[in-house]
Amino acid sequence: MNPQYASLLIALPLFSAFLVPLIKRAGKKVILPYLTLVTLIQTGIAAWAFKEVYTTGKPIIVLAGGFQPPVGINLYIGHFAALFVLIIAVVSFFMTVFSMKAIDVEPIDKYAMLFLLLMLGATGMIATGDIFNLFVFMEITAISAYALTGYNKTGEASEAAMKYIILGGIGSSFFLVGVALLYGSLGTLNLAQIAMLASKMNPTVAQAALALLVFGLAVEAELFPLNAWAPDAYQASPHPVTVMFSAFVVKAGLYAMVRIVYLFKDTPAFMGILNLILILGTLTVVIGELSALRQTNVKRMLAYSSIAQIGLIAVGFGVATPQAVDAAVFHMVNHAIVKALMFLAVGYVAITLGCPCIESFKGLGKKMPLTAFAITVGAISIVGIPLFNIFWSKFRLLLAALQVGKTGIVALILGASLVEAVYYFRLIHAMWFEESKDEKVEENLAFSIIMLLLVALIIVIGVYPEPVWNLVQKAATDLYNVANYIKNVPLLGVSP
Amino acid sequence: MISAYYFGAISLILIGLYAILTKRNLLKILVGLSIMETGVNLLLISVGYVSGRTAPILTEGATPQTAVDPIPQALVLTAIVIGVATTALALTVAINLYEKYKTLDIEKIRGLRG
Amino acid sequence: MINELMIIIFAPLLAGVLAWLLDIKGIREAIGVIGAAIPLAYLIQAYQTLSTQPSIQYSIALAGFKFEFLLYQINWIFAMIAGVVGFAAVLGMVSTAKDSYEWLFALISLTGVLGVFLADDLAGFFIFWEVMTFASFMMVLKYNRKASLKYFLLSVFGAYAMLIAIGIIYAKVGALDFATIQQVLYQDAMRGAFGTDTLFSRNEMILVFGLFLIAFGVKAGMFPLHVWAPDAYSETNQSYTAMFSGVLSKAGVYGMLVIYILLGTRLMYEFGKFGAAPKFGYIIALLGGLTIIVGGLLAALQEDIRKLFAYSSISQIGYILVGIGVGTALSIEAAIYHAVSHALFKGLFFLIVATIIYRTGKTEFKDMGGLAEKMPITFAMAFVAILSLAGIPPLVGFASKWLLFEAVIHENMPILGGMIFFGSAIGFVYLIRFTYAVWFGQRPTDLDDTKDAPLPLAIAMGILALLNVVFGIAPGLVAKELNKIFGKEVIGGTIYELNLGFGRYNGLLITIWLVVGLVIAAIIYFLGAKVRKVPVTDTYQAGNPVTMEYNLTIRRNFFLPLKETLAFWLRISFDRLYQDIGKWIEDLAETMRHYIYNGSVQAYAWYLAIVLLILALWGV
Amino acid sequence: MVDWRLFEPLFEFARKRSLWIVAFCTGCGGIEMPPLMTSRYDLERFGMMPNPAPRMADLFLITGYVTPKTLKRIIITYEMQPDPKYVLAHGSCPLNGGIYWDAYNAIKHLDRYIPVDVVIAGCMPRPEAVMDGIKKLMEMIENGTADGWKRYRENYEWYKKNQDELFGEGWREREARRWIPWLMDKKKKEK
Amino acid sequence: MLMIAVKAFLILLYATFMGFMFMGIIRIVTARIHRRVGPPIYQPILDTIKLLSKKSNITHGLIYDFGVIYALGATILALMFIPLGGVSILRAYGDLILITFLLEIPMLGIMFAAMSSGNPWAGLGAQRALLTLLAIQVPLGFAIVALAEFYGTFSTYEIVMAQQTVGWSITHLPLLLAAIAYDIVLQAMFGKEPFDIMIAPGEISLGPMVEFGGKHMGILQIQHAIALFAETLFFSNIFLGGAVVTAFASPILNTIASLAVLLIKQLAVLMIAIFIGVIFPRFTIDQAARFYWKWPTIIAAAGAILAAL
Repeated sequence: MNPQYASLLIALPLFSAFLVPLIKRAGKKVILPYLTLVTLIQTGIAAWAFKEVYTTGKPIIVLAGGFQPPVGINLYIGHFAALFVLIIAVVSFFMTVFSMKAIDVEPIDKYAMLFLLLMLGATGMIATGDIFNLFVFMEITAISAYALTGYNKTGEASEAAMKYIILGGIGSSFFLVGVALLYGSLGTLNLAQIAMLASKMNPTVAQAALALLVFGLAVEAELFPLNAWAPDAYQASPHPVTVMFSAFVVKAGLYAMVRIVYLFKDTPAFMGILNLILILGTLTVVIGELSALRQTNVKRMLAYSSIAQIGLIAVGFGVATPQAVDAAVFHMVNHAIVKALMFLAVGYVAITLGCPCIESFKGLGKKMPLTAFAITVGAISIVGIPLFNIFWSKFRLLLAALQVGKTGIVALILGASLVEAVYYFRLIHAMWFEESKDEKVEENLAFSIIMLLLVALIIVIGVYPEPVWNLVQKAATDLYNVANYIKNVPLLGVSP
Repeated sequence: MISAYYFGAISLILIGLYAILTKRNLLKILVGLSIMETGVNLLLISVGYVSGRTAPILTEGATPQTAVDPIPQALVLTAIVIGVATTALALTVAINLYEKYKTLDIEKIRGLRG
Repeated sequence: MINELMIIIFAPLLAGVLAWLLDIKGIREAIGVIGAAIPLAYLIQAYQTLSTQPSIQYSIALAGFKFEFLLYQINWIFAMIAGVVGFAAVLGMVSTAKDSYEWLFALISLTGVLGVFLADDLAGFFIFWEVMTFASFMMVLKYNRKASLKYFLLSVFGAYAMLIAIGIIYAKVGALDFATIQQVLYQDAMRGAFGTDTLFSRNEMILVFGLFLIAFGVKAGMFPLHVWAPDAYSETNQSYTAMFSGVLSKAGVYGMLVIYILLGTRLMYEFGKFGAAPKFGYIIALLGGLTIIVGGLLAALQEDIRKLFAYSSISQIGYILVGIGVGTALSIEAAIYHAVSHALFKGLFFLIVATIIYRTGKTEFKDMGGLAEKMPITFAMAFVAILSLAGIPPLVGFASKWLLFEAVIHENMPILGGMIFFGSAIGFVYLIRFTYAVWFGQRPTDLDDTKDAPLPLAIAMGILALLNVVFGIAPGLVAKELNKIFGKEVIGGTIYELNLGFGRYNGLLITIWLVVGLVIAAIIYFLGAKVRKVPVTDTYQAGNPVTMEYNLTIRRNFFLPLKETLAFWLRISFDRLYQDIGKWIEDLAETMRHYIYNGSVQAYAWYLAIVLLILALWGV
Repeated sequence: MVDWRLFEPLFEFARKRSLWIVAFCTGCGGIEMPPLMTSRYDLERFGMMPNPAPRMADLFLITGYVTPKTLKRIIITYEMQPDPKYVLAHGSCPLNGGIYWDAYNAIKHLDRYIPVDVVIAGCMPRPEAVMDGIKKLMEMIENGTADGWKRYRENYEWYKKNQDELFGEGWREREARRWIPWLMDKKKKEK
Repeated sequence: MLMIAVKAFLILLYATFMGFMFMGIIRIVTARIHRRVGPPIYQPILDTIKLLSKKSNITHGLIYDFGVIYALGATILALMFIPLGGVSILRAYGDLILITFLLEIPMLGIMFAAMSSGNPWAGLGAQRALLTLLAIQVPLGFAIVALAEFYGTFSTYEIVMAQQTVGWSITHLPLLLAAIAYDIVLQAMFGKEPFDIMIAPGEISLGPMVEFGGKHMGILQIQHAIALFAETLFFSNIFLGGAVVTAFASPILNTIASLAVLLIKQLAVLMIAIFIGVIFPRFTIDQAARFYWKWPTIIAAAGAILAAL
């Protein structure tokens, strides 16, 4: 197939989103199946792109309108993007299934539209090769995320959405300032070209621009203290949306941040920015874990935990050795799997038993054994027990950080992990060893399959991480090896 | 001359920020947000502005040499659209909030915390 | 791909998962026992192999790591401990385990501990360490949340300390396998000795050593990191505790040996010696000595049978640490010998406790008494175990303790010598408490129809008791294997005799003369008039008639005077200190969370502004 | 087996010269014990030794009046002693009631309830008299006439009947149970 | 084989007899200090014969019997390891640590027997005995450590031989300190005042001994005699130079002479114990523990540290 078909990854959700009003005429019941269908197709395309990239070993460069960059906007689906687009598609597909049960608030057609736009935005953020395009996709993601956060229309939802809007608005404004600075000094918006020209840039401007870009994206990527919107948004948004936030929306922001920062590898500003990311990441881990400690709302607890894990990934990127980036990307993948499972299961419990508060989880092992089992596996995995997937990435990450002598940071992170163990095991204890009077609930087959699938994935990666590890290494190289990135993009006027 | 634009743009951004940071009324904050966005847009435009040139519209007598850089203007158009969308959404949410909390005082809308 | 080491390590895991998945009563027990028997069988077989070649190797590449496993003399001994005691514990679990959950995690922890013993690189070591910790934690979690969390937190704290230490070593050495690290550090010490710059600075060495000490100290239950042990040992299936205390704590001990193997030369160069012992070892030994005393004294004051033995375990581990800390070939051999004997008798003890709890359902001393008549087999086992732990010749407990005494005192360590003497007396003290309260005296009437041990438990106890006696009478059996570690005859003598040059101990001779003495005493006894059995109510109570409703046994606060004597010291509690720290952190987190995430979007906007400000300042 | 009768004289000698006393020291007789044991009269010359535990005692010294309440204890303690055992009643009160001859709650004839080997009359008998009694007992042991323990075994029915007449059937059990409510009450209070 | 058996029997007989004599001496000396006449010196033998010849005995179960037998057996075992002039059989294995343990384990047998009777006094007595044991263990340990470190060997026999050349242990300062501490410890090992609260007769009716009667008590008397002999012997050997007499040509004469020398030393040890015992009142158990953990421990530890230097 022509690699240019990969543009369907962007096109399909976009058009499908605008088709929703038409579909609505066929009846409201059709909308969610339609959504499922679209995400399924998207998954197929993503899988195809994934296969294509990993078999040929070359990235797919999609040139919009056939213009060569930097004149035209290009999509760059490298190893990392291919992997992540697949994850986005798969998680979205699962979430459409989940939505059938989880979403009962009208208007369902708007939900479907926003859902698709969110998926589109995240895909775009990861796949694009142009910084302004990145901004646009980020805004698409953000606006659909704002809307989805407030989708439930309760006071809490509106409040969370409002917080998200205000903070996100400030962030994106400054991001745009950064873009303006970049454009002003380099005259280009293409990432590859920026990377090429970065070393010739005025260091002060580069530093300022980079700082502003990082600032803007850090709001999306939930780095402390720019993450204040996150727990509220996670808690208030519909359950499938929470899953998507945690699994890929945030990670897309982080990815964008890291991609941009790594473009400036050869500039003097680079080390400073890395230190900034390291500090922010560590703070995020520590504050996130500590905040989760005494939460009674499990969903909020998971939100904080998710924030902390993002901080960990950020630390990995901040260390910025090849090993650390490998580990960070691995952690991204693992975390996406585990948090998808956790939020899915917790959301399912919340739907079934009415609330995601800790009371619902008491005796869950008797009420909903499979769900409880899934949460348990997820929790154990997050805590970092060997034979579960997160252990490998965490272990690798910390070793990589120690390798460059960041002992203090590692000690802080490990201390925070202890805290993490406490609240997760309190949850596990509540689920399995505390009594409750409620009766056993029949568990939904589709969810059970999804959860078991994810559980199996967690354990398989945990026991035999080899295949995923190889994928992840390639993806990380794609992210880290900027020279290769420049080479792969067919820039106009630059002979390869 | 060009520094005046920059100065203006940055002033707008700071004014917007000031509004966000100090005003307790939600609507005022949203106004601040809009002002800030405007400031950013202005900045973006100023980046591409070359003193004495015309708009980059293909009309009689306009050549690339006489026009300013068109790309920032394209960008700003997009940014404005996005800004409008955001503002619209924010106002919707604000209405919703007022219905639920019966106030627009941001200090009182603190249901989610801790 | 398939190698005997792999089978040794993963057979229990596989069996555990199978047992858990099948979950059919009867079959899961069979699978579990087989799963524990396979490693044992292979380890025994490996003995043959090891007599012809120095080691058995196995390696596996996973996730960018190359995991090395190596079986050689030292860890063969430790693995045998795990094999034997693990097997006995699993046999015991046939009777006491309630569901497949316990089978899963008990067997996983066996895998973990075997992996720790056999690992030949730090990554594998750490991973299996975590597996072991986690599985044992899950065993405790089922019974008690607080105890398990305390255990897990301290363990993971230790494991993380180890991780940091590993990371520091990895950063400097660039490799994780033992051989390379050992070599590099040895060369580093040489370099230091020749006055050139060393790879590791002094502070780094202190840090690495301290971190490892914390890591292994937690697992071994070393003072002041022992606080998890009493709760965790007591709040789980007691058959499993036989393995928990008998084997898992040995992982900590083995870790201390790993410090010696990997860092020994380097540390010795850096810090020098104290007397005959390396200074860093002396720290271990001193903490070990404190562990003996603290563990022993607290054991004597316990009111719960499980807690008593938990503290006793701590105390006994102290001996091993003392031996390891002194650091001569002899003392290390003595320490390993004591590790063997501790595993044997403490495993036996916990199986006995499991039997008692299984049959009576009681755990506190106040509810028990006079069981010797009702459970004669168990009591016989307990008798062996008591004599062994108290260090009564000719049982294995004495042989190892004797070696340890000689090894420590011979190196002119008066303080440590005093500590271990005190420890052996306190051993007497708490054992008598156990004996008195459980086996002797008045039996509460509700225990009148108590039955003796079920068959699997009896077999398991029998195995361990037999080994206690055999290794006691023929201590040379163990000594011979220990000598192979150093490749020379550190402990001389024959199969029955230990000869150190400055002291001799002959198990067989003592047995013979003890029998002679007993025969003489028995002759005198049987020459006397016949005896008549009287019930417990027919004892002298100053002439008062009593019935069974009277309480004729000191059921609570048996060692009250001791408690009063130690009142000042007992007020100091590390457990409470740690709990206070934990609570403090939690409160801090709570306060901080409410301040930071205070719900006001304006405050959040301020955060953004402040970050911007910082960025601006930092940029300039 | 060894014919132990051969050693019987040695045993008798040892029994005679090694009388370990368990003393029932109520009443005025108890005050006579210290002079007996201390330097003035020094009973240890004869191998006698006060002993708090009845299990290893040979000589039961009743040194004063006996009431039904104390008699119960005396009987129980006496039965605990291993054979051969001897009883030495001390003073008139255990002999015939003495000054309590008409008291409603004193035992007048101790030898109705347990066999008494030697009785020392007097109120109180002086230490010399007590020593005389002990000497007498020693002689009796040597010639085998101190056979109270045999009599008690042979005539147990009779002694039991007398005891039961005084205390009623099953008195041991009843006496033991008497304190249980009180003990339980105390336990509750402690809790 | 036969030689060994005969030798062992003779040693046993001698030790038992001397032990009874020691017990008699204790009683006589105590009586004399009280200004009494006191019993004849063979009184303990009479007591034992009387107890063994009791016609009815009671038991509280198998352990009750076995504990008593075990106590005597273990005492005999301990005796065999202590060098006795030139005649001891197992002196080559007479390890300091081993003997220290062996001298303690008879008590374990007695405790077992006592506790299995179910008498509360016995339990209380056992508790006190154990706490005393715990209390004495610290100075005892330091004393042993001092000895082993001073001589560099653990063999009692070698220590005795070494003393023949370097002089008695107590002539060296570190070992003098150790000996003082050990002597205070010995007071408790003999069960003499001020450390005999475990068998307080008036308070807890002889504590552990309360239920023993008849032949059980008889065996314990024999055990006590042998233990008394063994403990004094051990002290004489390790601190007072033991006895190695080679003055005579005949080995038998040498042996007799060495036994006599030992006897004098043992009696000296005994006398000190008696004198202290007679003139002091009792410590309660916590006082005893505090005392032992203070002065004797400091003295013995000083000795041990000095010896180690």
